[in-house]
Amino acid sequence: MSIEANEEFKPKIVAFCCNWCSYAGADLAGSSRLAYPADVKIIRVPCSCRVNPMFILRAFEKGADGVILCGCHPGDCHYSTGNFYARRRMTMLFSMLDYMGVENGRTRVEWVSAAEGVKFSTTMNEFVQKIHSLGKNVRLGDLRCRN
Amino acid sequence: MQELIARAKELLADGTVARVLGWKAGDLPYNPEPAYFEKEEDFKDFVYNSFCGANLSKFMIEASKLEGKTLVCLKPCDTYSFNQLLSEHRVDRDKAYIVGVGCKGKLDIEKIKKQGIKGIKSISGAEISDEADTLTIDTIYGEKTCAFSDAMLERCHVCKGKEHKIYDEIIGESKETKDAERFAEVERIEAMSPEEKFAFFRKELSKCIRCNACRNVCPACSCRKCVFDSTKFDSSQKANVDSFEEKMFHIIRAFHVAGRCTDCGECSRVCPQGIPLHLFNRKFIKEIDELYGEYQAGETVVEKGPLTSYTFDDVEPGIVAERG
Amino acid sequence: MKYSYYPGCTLKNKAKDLDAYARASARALGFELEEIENWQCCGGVYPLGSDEIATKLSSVRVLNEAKEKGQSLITLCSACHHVIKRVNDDMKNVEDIRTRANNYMQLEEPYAGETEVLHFLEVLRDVVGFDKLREKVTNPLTGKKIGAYYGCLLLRPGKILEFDNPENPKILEDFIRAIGAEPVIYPYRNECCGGYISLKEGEIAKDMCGNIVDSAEGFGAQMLITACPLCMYNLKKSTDEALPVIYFTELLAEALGVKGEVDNA
Amino acid sequence: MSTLNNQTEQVKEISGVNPLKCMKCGKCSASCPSFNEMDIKPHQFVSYVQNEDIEALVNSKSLWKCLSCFACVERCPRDVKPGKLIDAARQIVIRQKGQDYLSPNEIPELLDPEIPQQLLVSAFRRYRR
Amino acid sequence: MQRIGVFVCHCGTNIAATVDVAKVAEMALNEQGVVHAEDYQYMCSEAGQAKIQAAIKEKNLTGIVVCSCSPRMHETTFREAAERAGLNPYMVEIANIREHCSWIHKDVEEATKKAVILMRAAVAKVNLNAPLKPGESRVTKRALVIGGGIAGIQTALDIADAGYKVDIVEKTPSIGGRMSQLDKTFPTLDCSACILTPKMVEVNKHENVTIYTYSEVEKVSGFVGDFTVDIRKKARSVDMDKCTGCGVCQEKCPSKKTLSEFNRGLNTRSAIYTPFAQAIPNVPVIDRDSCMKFQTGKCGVCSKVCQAGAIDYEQQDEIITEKYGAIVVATGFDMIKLDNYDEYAYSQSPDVITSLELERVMNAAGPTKGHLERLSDGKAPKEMVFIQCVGSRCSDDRGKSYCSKICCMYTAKHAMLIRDKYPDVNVTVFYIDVRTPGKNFDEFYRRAVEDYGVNYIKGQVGKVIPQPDGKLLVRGVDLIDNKQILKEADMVVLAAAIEPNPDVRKIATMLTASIDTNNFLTEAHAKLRPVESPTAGIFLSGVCQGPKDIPETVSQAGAAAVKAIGLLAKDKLMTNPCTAHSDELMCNGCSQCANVCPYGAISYEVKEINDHGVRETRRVAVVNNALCQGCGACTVTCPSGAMDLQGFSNRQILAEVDAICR
Repeated sequence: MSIEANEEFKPKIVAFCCNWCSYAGADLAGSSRLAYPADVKIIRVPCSCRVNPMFILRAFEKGADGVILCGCHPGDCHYSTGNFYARRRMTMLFSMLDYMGVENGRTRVEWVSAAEGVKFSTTMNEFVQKIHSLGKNVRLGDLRCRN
Repeated sequence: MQELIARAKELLADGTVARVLGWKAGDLPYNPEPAYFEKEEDFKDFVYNSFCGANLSKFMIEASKLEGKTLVCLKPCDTYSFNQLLSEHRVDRDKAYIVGVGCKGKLDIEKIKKQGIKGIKSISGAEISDEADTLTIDTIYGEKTCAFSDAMLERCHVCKGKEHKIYDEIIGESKETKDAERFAEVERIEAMSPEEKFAFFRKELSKCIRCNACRNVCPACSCRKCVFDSTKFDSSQKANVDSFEEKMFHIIRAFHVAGRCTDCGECSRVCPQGIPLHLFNRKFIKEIDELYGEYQAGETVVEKGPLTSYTFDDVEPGIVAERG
Repeated sequence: MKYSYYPGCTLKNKAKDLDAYARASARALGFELEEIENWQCCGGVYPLGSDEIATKLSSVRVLNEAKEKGQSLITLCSACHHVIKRVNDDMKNVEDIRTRANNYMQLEEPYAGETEVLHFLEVLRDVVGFDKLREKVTNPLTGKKIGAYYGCLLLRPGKILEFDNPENPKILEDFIRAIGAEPVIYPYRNECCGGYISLKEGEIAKDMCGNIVDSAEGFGAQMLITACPLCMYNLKKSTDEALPVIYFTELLAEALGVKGEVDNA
Repeated sequence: MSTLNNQTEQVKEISGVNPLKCMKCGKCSASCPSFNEMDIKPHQFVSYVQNEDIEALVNSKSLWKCLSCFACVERCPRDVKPGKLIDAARQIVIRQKGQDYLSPNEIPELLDPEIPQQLLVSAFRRYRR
Repeated sequence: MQRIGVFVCHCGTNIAATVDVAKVAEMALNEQGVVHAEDYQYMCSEAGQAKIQAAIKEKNLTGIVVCSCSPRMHETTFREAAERAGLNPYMVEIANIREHCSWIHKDVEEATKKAVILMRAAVAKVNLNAPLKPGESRVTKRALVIGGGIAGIQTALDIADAGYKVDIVEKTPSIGGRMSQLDKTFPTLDCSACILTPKMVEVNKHENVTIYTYSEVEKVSGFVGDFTVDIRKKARSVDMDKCTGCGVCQEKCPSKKTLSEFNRGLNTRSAIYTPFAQAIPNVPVIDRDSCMKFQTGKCGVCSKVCQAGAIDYEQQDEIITEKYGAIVVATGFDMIKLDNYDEYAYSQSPDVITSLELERVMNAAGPTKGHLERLSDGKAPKEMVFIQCVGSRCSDDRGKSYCSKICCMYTAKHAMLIRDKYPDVNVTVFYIDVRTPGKNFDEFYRRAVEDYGVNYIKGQVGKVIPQPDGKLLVRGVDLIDNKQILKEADMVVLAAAIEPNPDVRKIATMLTASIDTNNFLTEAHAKLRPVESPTAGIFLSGVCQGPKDIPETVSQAGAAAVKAIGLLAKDKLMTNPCTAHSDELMCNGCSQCANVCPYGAISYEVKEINDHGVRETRRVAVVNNALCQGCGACTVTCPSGAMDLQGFSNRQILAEVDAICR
């Protein structure tokens, strides 16, 4: 049961947060001083539906080890329906990545409301831990047509 | 074929249509290519046989902008593409005179060549009129035979049916050639370990030369300007500066046609490197069927597709990780 | 339904009754108690120190045996229940304890709190159901006014024991109703009897039990029931036979008409 | 064998309690059935740890009067768990050799025929290494 | 090529203690386009803003990055500052190095590294920013107030007096709220009804106010200045126009067993009822769940006795749809449930009551007609014990983490009133702290102790022990005397924590207004914008925002009204210019974007396009900027990337991704 510490692996993690709920949730985590690793960097988008799969793939291409998308809870979207579309799009993208043999823990969608500072922080802690357990992103960076 | 030619000439003559979109014979016995026929004499090269796999519906995007109607020959599976384009306002129904042409399965010359048949001079049994189960191939090395179904395109083995989904008239008979499960190949890959999956796709995709044949032939991939050619995403082709599109082209292409792809199989048919590109699209089709309900793009003209609609109770993206 | 069963030391000796009546009742109610082989003493008290590992291992062993058999683990003695349930919670939720205990145990598959620990009363409430129990009662104890004495160990800490509302429990009262008697609710039923302090400070425990007994009698109880041999010992020292203290299983066996089986055995 | 400061850390570590969470409401002392027997009261335990006066705690009578009944733990509105602090202090005492509060020699005179094993086992665990 | 200035804020020590701000500024100079970088104590201060403006002018800056607190806090501040210096406000980007960095990290090196990266991402984005110009939208000159308690009444009155139309939506059959349930009010001890009733009457007869009682907000759409709200007017079963309020129906109603909500369940009411005598409107409702006519079909007594013929069993719920420019939330509070505090024997003894129940007991219109008596046996108490902080200031999940703020004062009030009216009753208060900040508040509390002899004991109560003789044994502690106290009492009063009305979560969701972990609505700025929600056009009045007493509630209600009036007074609002835009040269005209647009902002035009010299007639998407709210759903649906979002363009987001992953 001995677990060896992953030596100085500092994952790069991109978190897309919708402006209305999740970004505010992250702010609440901040003002409540709920720590999560500095590896997580947040990009503010108006809505989870603004996130194009291209953004996620681009992040991986540029060396990200994990990408997480946070939005309002289904039904609570500031724009009513944005997160419903995001949900289907991300399901499709994740399923394709999984199909191509990319570890499915590297991508995640979590709904975090403006009141859920605690959830934001725990989610980020969990996600970073997960990325730690997966280690450096090799496959996505390596998924090229030409070798 | 003669009935088709006769009817086409007749419609040209009475001014119903201004041109005919069909296939003309190529330089080899097995490579007919899409062509317009506007005058009586053009028809000497007109051909319709089991090598006419090309889906002509995409040509109707440009044809819709031309003066007058275009007679277009569509096989049953091509009509799905036409419907989908109609749903997306890309073609004009009023500019098309659709002749549903009969289809009994289309042939894949690569499959014939794989059986060691080379130096082909002519092939009989590929004419659409006969019921031949066997192809007789005259080669410079003598006569060879090959079972029709062994030479069939992959997509014909999972044929969607012999019905034309949209047409003005039908000429010729069609046959359902389905003899395999549509998703069997996808399931085989799904059952692999992540390492095997990764190795499989890496092997296949490493063959890609980015010739864009798949993109050019795909009826769903018909953007005026492809995102991979535009500056909007910093993703345009810049010679070897960025390997982004090389890595991700196929994922994004599959994503862009998800919910719109009719599974016509043209991408795999035209790939000069023989990459089974349809496996990407079919994976999405399978997911959509399983997660959001059975859906066949192009079955009818619809407003919203699966990725432009939703339900409150849709599964969460986490399902992908949960089912392992 | 078959359950793993952990009786604990006292039930093998001074509190044989508690055990025997429970087994007979279980049979009558149609579930089976399969005693864990070679169980060891739970230690009587839960080791509170967050660095204590060795003192928790005997509980882990029992829990793991039940897990391997794929059974829930039933306890009867309040102290054993308290210790085993809390150790199980540690194994489930405290990573440090889980890792270290598993390092000691060298199990084929690490134990991570998978076993469900149930007190006999919880089985009556949640599996059998008090309504069903009422139907099986052949000898209702009509007219008896009974005070339930819970003590500390079954109830607190409420978040871990998850046994009942720790400040206003009702499982024993519901039990008393199910066997046809009338429960007497009195505020001292979850106050401490003095516990292990009675060994060296008998007088303190006696005072505490005095309060409990007075309160119960004040509200009209004619008898107290308990699930804990130590509570019973302490309570008995403070009452003068006027208010008998007995194990709840004895009443259960009586109501189910199987008491004779045990007494004559 | 250990400095005062070290002992404070030890108590915090063994108990897993952060005494700074205490808001000094006294609900622990209001709940304690042994309150009157104790020289240092439950709420004071928290202050003593805060003030790093472990010496007084380990010498207090209260260590041996606490019943581990968890009433203070259950009711503490700040999740401080005074009962765990008391036990940690007790651990510090009994983990030092010869500091047991109960020796086997005194057992015979404490016995009575009705004593359940549980009582002896429990007392041994709480009072001895 | 942009000329970018980077401004790093210390936020006092909020940022500077964990992030090496000078280093962030220094690193900024290495970034593309950055020609100026500096750090300063408080960038949001006048002096800080002046620095930004000076740099814009001196260095001809075309873009600004402020590394500071969340953009939700000061983005507007900095945009306005930039605008005053002649820079387009949308050339400003914020790197959030406080909430997302300094406040959650401890290690200075690590936090500084992260701050640098966040700065880079913002710089990368600004490099691609383009000046944007907001559009305009109209303002509907009508306000909605949700909740008809004292907060809602005061807000509505103030807005109405300023000449704007206001609608109040109240869930219960009458306006009045919690204040109508109180007996006397501190610190002056006026009778609550005497000061509230005139206000209720005033708001009721105000020509600019419409009151919808027994109604709930069902759906909210739209945005600041132009909300559309569906209000469900629940079927009252009584015709409001015909009813004269004579009260005969209530007298004759045979079903009188329903617990009275108004009297906190201490007595019962009829199935057809007005909650209290001064109710406005003075029109009863039929509670269909307890009405025999509705439950069994047999009865109809009220209809028979009603001279006015106002009873209407067939009445249906009605949906009223109305447009509003501003919405004020005034949903108030309730006491927490005491299920988690059984050590105080609330559920075991009828003589253990909450303070709000005591208000009803003390009130002349209450269940005991104002006589102080035990609810178990009607006997007059001799010993009363008050327990403070029941469920307040708890860090566990049994109670609330906050101080409920009003309990210290009302307990002093109760103690004083009891000692005044019943001098033979001893009153003991167990408290942790006595908190009386407020004008004349501490004096009030001291009067209770000094003039009325109320016995204040510092220490909590551990358990309330009902005795066989019906008395309550209170076991508490006196921390000053270091003694455990056993006190026999006849009644125990619990100062239970207050919590926001449970409905507020649903309402906040409809309004997309932020709400905190305790279900209090979040203000836009804790100090500077305390009555505004971060969601534009939503204002907060009363306890829905945080615990407060009546004077504070009334002042906040007025403040919320002023903010709403400020909005309604405008004819037009600037709209968010971060809207979608379609590049018609690339558009396929495929309609997929319109399929996902929640606002119907995308339409199609068939028009002639000049595509690099080639003229062609095509179907292309056109975005209506007044309708587009900028969610971006269309941009991802568009396969060619013709549709992009201004202010959050594909290239801008990709630049941020690149900068973070660099």
